[in-house]
Amino acid sequence: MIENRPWLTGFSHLVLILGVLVVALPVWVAIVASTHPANAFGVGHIPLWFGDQAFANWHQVLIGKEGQASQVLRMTLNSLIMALGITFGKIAISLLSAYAIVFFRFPFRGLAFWVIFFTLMLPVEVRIVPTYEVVANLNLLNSYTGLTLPLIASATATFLFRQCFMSIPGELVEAARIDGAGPIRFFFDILLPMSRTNIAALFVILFIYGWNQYLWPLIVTTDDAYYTLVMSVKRMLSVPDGDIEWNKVMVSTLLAMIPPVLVVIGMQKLFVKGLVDAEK
Amino acid sequence: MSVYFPQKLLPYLLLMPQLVVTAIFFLWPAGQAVEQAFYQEDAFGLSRDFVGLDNFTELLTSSEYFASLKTTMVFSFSVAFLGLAVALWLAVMADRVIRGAMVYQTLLIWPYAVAPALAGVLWWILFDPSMGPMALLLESIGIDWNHFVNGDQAMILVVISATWKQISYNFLFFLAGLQAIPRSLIEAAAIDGAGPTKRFWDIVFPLLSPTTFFLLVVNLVYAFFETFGVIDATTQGGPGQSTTTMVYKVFNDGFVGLDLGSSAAQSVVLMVIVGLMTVVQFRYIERKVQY
Amino acid sequence: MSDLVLRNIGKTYANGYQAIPSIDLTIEEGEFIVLVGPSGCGKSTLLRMVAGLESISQGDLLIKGDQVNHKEPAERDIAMVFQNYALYPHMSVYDNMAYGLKNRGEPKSEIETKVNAVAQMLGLEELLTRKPRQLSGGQRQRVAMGRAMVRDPKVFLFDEPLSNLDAKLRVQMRVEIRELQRKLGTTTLYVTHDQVEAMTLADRLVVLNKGHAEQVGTPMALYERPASTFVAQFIGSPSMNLIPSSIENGVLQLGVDSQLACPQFSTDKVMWGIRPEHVDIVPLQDADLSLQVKAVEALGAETLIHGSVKISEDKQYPFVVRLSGNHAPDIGQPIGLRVPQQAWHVFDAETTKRIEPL
Amino acid sequence: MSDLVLRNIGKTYANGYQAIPSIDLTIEEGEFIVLVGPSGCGKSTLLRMVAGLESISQGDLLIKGDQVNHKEPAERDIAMVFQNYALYPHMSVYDNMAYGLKNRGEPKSEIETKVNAVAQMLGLEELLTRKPRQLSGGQRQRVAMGRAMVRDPKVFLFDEPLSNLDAKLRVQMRVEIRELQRKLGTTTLYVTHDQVEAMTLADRLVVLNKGHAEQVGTPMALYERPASTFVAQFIGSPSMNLIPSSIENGVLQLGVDSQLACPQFSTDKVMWGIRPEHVDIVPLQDADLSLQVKAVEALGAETLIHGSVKISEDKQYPFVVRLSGNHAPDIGQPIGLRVPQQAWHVFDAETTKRIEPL
Amino acid sequence: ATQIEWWHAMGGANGEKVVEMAEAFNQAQDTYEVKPVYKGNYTETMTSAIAAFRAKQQPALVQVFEVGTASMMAAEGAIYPVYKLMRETGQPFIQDDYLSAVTGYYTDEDGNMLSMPFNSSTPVLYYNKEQFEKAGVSAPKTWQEMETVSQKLLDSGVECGFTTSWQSWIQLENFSARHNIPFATQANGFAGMDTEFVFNRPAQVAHIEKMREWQQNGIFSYGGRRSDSAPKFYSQECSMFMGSSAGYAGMKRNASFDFGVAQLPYNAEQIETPQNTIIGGASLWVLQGKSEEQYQGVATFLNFLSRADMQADWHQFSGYLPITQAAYELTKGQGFYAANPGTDVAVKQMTSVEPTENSKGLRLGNFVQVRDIINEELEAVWAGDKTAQVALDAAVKRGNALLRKFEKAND
Ligand SMILES: Nc1ncnc2c1ncn2[C@@H]1O[C@H](COP(=O)(O)OP(=O)(O)OP(=O)(O)O)[C@@H](O)[C@H]1O
Ligand SMILES: Nc1ncnc2c1ncn2[C@@H]1O[C@H](COP(=O)(O)OP(=O)(O)OP(=O)(O)O)[C@@H](O)[C@H]1O
Ligand SMILES: O=P(O)(O)OC[C@H](O)CO
Ligand SMILES: [Mg+2]
Ligand SMILES: [Mg+2]
Repeated sequence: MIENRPWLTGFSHLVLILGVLVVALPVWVAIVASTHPANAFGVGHIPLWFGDQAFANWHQVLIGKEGQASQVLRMTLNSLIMALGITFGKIAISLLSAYAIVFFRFPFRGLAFWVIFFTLMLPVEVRIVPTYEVVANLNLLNSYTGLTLPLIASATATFLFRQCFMSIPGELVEAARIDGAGPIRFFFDILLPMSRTNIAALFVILFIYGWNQYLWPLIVTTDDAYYTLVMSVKRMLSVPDGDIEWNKVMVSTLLAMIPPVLVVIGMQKLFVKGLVDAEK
Repeated sequence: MSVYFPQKLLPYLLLMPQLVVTAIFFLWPAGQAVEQAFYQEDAFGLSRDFVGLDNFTELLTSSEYFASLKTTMVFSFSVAFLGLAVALWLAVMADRVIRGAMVYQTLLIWPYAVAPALAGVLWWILFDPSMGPMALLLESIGIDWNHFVNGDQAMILVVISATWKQISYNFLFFLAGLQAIPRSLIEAAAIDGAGPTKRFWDIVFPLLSPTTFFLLVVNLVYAFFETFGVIDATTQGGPGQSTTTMVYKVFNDGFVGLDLGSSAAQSVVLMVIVGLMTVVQFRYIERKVQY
Repeated sequence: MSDLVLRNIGKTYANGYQAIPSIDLTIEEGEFIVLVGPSGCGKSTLLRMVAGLESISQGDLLIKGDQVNHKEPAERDIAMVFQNYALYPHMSVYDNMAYGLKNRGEPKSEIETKVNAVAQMLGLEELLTRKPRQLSGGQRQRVAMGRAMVRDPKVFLFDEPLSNLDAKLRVQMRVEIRELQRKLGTTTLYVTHDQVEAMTLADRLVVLNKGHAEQVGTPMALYERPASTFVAQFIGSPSMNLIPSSIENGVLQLGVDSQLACPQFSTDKVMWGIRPEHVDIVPLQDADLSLQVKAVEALGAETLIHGSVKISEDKQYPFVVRLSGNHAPDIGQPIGLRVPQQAWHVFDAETTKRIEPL
Repeated sequence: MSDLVLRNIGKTYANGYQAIPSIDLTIEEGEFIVLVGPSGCGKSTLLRMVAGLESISQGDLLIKGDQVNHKEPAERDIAMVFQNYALYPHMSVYDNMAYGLKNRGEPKSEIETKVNAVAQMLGLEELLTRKPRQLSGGQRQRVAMGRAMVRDPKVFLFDEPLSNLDAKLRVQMRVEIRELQRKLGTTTLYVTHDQVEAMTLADRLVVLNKGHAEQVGTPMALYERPASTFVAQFIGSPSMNLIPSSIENGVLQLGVDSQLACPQFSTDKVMWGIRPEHVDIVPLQDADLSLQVKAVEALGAETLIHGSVKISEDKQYPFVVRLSGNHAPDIGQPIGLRVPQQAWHVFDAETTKRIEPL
Repeated sequence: ATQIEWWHAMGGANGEKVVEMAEAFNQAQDTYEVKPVYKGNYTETMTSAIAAFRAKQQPALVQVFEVGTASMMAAEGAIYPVYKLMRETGQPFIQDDYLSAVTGYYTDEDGNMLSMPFNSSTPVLYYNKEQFEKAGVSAPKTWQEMETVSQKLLDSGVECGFTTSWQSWIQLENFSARHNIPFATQANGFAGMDTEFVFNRPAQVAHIEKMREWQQNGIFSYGGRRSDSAPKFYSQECSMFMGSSAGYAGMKRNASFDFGVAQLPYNAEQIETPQNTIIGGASLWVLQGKSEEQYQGVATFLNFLSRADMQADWHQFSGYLPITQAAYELTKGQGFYAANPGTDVAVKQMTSVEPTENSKGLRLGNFVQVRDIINEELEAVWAGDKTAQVALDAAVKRGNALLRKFEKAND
């Protein structure tokens, strides 16, 4: 306790509540907006309190027309496939490469690490045209492979695993060697189970990364069988000279936001632990 | 770790998938970008001329490019600063309250999950000069908000939108950092006669410096490279060029303007910057700041 | 006037756990008091209440006659040395020592004089510009001491200040702390769970057990006349040998064939005890007890013989004998022990309290 | 046949640092060998070479007569207990113990029998389903032992297995390890930097100093006849008192007014030594030496008197005396010491090697 | 059935309509199947198509906005001119059926139509009837009236007189056309690639300078590059809004007040009878590299789209211009204009006079980027950082550099 100043604690709560409110404001507006008719926005101000069109709006977006429900379902599924594909792909290749880098000494190890690390930062947007061409040449347009594989080439995960592996005591490796475990057994029996929290944290980070992609899917797909939720929001926004149907946009925004938010909150403990422990 | 497996071939096999993917989807396109930077080409790729360093000289003599460099700096440092300051402030408060820290964490953590493009949309409509509640609020206190005209306001808008997402991430690290500071240090300072504010600036803040520095780097990288979606969804670089960052410009010139040569040259410049940042970040992470 | 008075002090934590039911203690000026006890017995809690780092749930705390229950730590004029030293890692040694004075607003020149004086006393002059991480464990310990001393407080508080040091350094710093405290004459409250440290440092020892003060007294008093089996086992190493037995008609029934004449006691179910160093080895036929040898540890200067004493068919008790010099009894064989009556300790088997012959 | 032979073994690390120049050692079946020495002297390096965790730069390593220099650790039929135990944190105690057997492909039922047998021997039956983090330090230590034992290896290797435990537990586990090793009869190589542990555990001790074996022998041999000042100071606690002196014509010049008759030695510049426990206190007028008392530590069973012996105007040496029982000399006053000649140790001042009278 | 991919940029309700039209076509026959693919906004759609072409994954048909016309035309090896397609597939195709103001934009020097007009719009003036009534004014015809009307509106308590969307399109490109002055040399680029911008001539400068003044005193209020300023009108902050005729439907939905549509004002001191305005929106381009069968299908589909009933429906639904005379007549006959007053203003404004070489349209390379430049420079004017002259000079200079680049890349 150190000092007895109840007002300080009260003040802290106040600041935190304020912080929570400010952080929540945009989403509050989105939720509220999703309960109003389309023209509630044009006539002036964005409403700050609920309207009565919640059901109508959600209904319209989810099952408005014939076949639309299945389209929403399909987009959700695509978002999920893309997010999970990217997530598991990255985790898998990163685990292997981080394992190689941390637990082996071999020529060109430094080079390999730098090459991987270099990809950490340059986002797809910057190299989108040549990347698109490569994917097209490989005949991967309109495929889940094309959606996911190119985005797997980034090094965040490798880097985090490297940090995490480096904190594993060397004695464990030695104990395993004495127990007759070679590198493969060690990887599966010891390393993987020990990296659970880090894998979980990365799962969250990468899932969100994958789920939130929109430019890439927009470019590599031409088949609406591959559209994703985030794309659909973007699509409702680019209405040349037409009016943007904010109520529906907000419904879709919320729809696209719910799964990753659930993932973050659901895995909060593991996420925080894995993230913070690996970095420090 | 100074213990290694003796196998010689295995590590290459383990690295293979990552390297193959990197080579095909990163190095190859990057190589093409480098090549492209020396050519002038029409959009459809029907004809191309070798122009040597023209694309680069054009770039480096264009005031717009330097303007975007400056914009990038202002933007990145503002995002980093604001994000760190707010998150630290909240983390300090959360560290103080023994009860409920977890609840606050949950309530603060979720914006991390929101797509940058969606975050941009949300803030955009909040600040829309004619219908956004924030704009109206500002107007009611005498601030005429119009980010379509006012470049500084546009910058503020993109900074806020970009920062918003980052606060949760920073908050997590700061809270963990605060909780890792030994209680006894704070107690020693209390015995040494320092009140809560003084303790924060004399003891806590300096001790957080490794976390702060780490977050600074992460936030700068984020603001530099990953805010494309936010800018695209809010200001699209305007008004004027007041929110055109370098990454936005590469995309815009290349993908929207179809000036592939210049865009490729800009990619090359960015790659060099990334290379430098990689070195810096790597050095830092290898031997963390010591206090 | 007593320097530090704890009057019916108690602590109940926010979660309802009563760490300290009630303690009374009066400490005279310049006394060196050691609080000793096993982990979790409430030593730190008590110390931190004195420091003002933990609120006091009940009772009064008086420093030089003033009730300070509700004063901030900084206002109590105490100084504390923490187990991990709690040096500010980003400040130089000088700044670490000067920080408290600066906060008090003392003039720069005065601070300098004071810090330099203390640094010299502790041999830290050369180290003033270093950061804590550039110091060895012993040096850190000394800086922590210096930081406490420089403020010239009414009371020093130490919470296991030596437990992070290795054995050799611990012995050395122990001697230094004692010398310094003698020189400064500052009232000191010192927490440790190491009985050797406690014995060698204390003017008076307070043995804590589950938040109770089991016994308060000089180290020798506690060694020679421990008030309970708890104190008896805690003070002295190896621990006192204790064997449950009964006394009947002036005869101590120690088992199978050991019956020792003994004075009359008020109770008959007792714990009979003797320290390992008070036992002699004698030929089996002259022996009071017979010890089945299990292990022998020869340390050069002395030998520890671990074994067990059989009381009945199915009961035997571990028993240690400590002898000067080098001895090598055969493992697995019995040896004879003599247990002189003047070295006996007898405790009530039920209350565990010491009892004296009638 | 000798169980473990180190023939001219040496280690030079990749960075060019020569951690071990050359060591020869032959270990008989069932022997308990302790490697002891200060930090960084190469103990772990040597042990890890035996384990196969570190490549051998030179020489031969033979286990039961086979040269195993290039064998994988798992093929050497050794087991190792690490300082921090290196238990697999995500596996239960059972799985930790069974892992090596599983990797060998032993049938499930057999594994179960073996693990259960060892668990019973170590009192771990109740803990088999727990994870390491749910165990106390001593329990973890025991699991680490169990993991080593279950494989029934030819050689046990221990690298400071007790140094993470607190003092009481260390004493207890030390006795346990010794008993177990006796029971199993497995050849053991044990690394520690704690001399008490070394003395009490070893059949033979190897004292390492900068990668050299300074002396190899039984604990008592090393205590009684240390081969160098290094060994003399390392073995025994408190350390042997050492004073540089010169011998002239059968007289040991110990300073201001201490001259002791002594036998002839081959050298005249010597280090003269005596263990604290071999000194007696006598009235000043009968004394061989006079000790200025600085601090007295009464531990109940014994008393340590710290002080210094003056050699010349500007030179004095710290000196410790260890007495049985309770003594209370005045601090700051001189007391008289007697130093019996049969307890002397004399070393060549230059080579630091032990020298015997001519 | 032969698959035909059609990439378009129609989001929202228009997007659904596009899908409907394709469905209708697919229902009507079973030899071909048109697959509409939404590829983002205009720029995203165009660049996706180009990227796809480079990777040989292009669609047969793509919707490209008017700004991209020059880039498409210059890419001779990439496009399949519509007139040629129609001829070679033997589809009936009479160019004269189309409104000349529309086709003019998309024809080559020899008058051949290179792309198929689809959704063409033109800017008009929307005004708030209720506020006008209250202030006692009627829709301004000239820019001079614009000022006085606005002033009266302001006096009556309105916050701002007018706002505009698509500033380059309306305030410079159409402004130039309407006053019959060149926007660029070489007949706005129609006569050759060696064209240069000239929109920094006194007439345009004066107009922009005036707007700058208005921005300061509240008569004009800038609200964003595309149609982001529409809410200013919806919320009755501004009484007038200059925007695409295609915005009518949205206007209808969002405005809770009565509004009117009028022609774009002109500067009476510059010209007596104003010229026609030029079109915006997009046309459909056929890309090279597909099979004959597919082209057959594309041609059939284009013909289907041009049918009067299809066009009339699209026109009435979206507010885009009827691109054929027949569609216009049909709509009129259906009584649509009478029921929806103002919906024919755009057509009238477009067709009232014969286009001149200054009002036929624009054919300028790299124009997407030039639009960005103009946006940037104009924004500097509105913000008060630059004078009109300085800004337009800068825009011309930067724009010309891009023209030269385009010329170099495409010769
Ligand atoms: N903040 C707290 N809330 C609840 N219980 C506490 C708190 N701090 C300590 N305790 C409990 O109070 C008892 C005494 O703790 P204390 O730290 O004083 O022990 P200690 O004697 O210093 O032990 P050690 O030798 O391990 O430091 C312990 O049982 C502990 O678990
Ligand atoms: N991988 C290595 N590369 C280079 N030098 C090393 C390496 N490992 C150890 N050393 C050095 O070899 C020497 C012996 O190290 P070793 O670990 O064997 O010491 P130790 O006796 O076990 O010490 P401690 O008691 O501290 O464990 C040390 O000086 C150490 O710095
Ligand atoms: O919004 P639209 O479809 O009328 O098109 C507007 C023009 O493309 C602006 O250049
Ligand atoms: Mg404690
Ligand atoms: Mg070691």
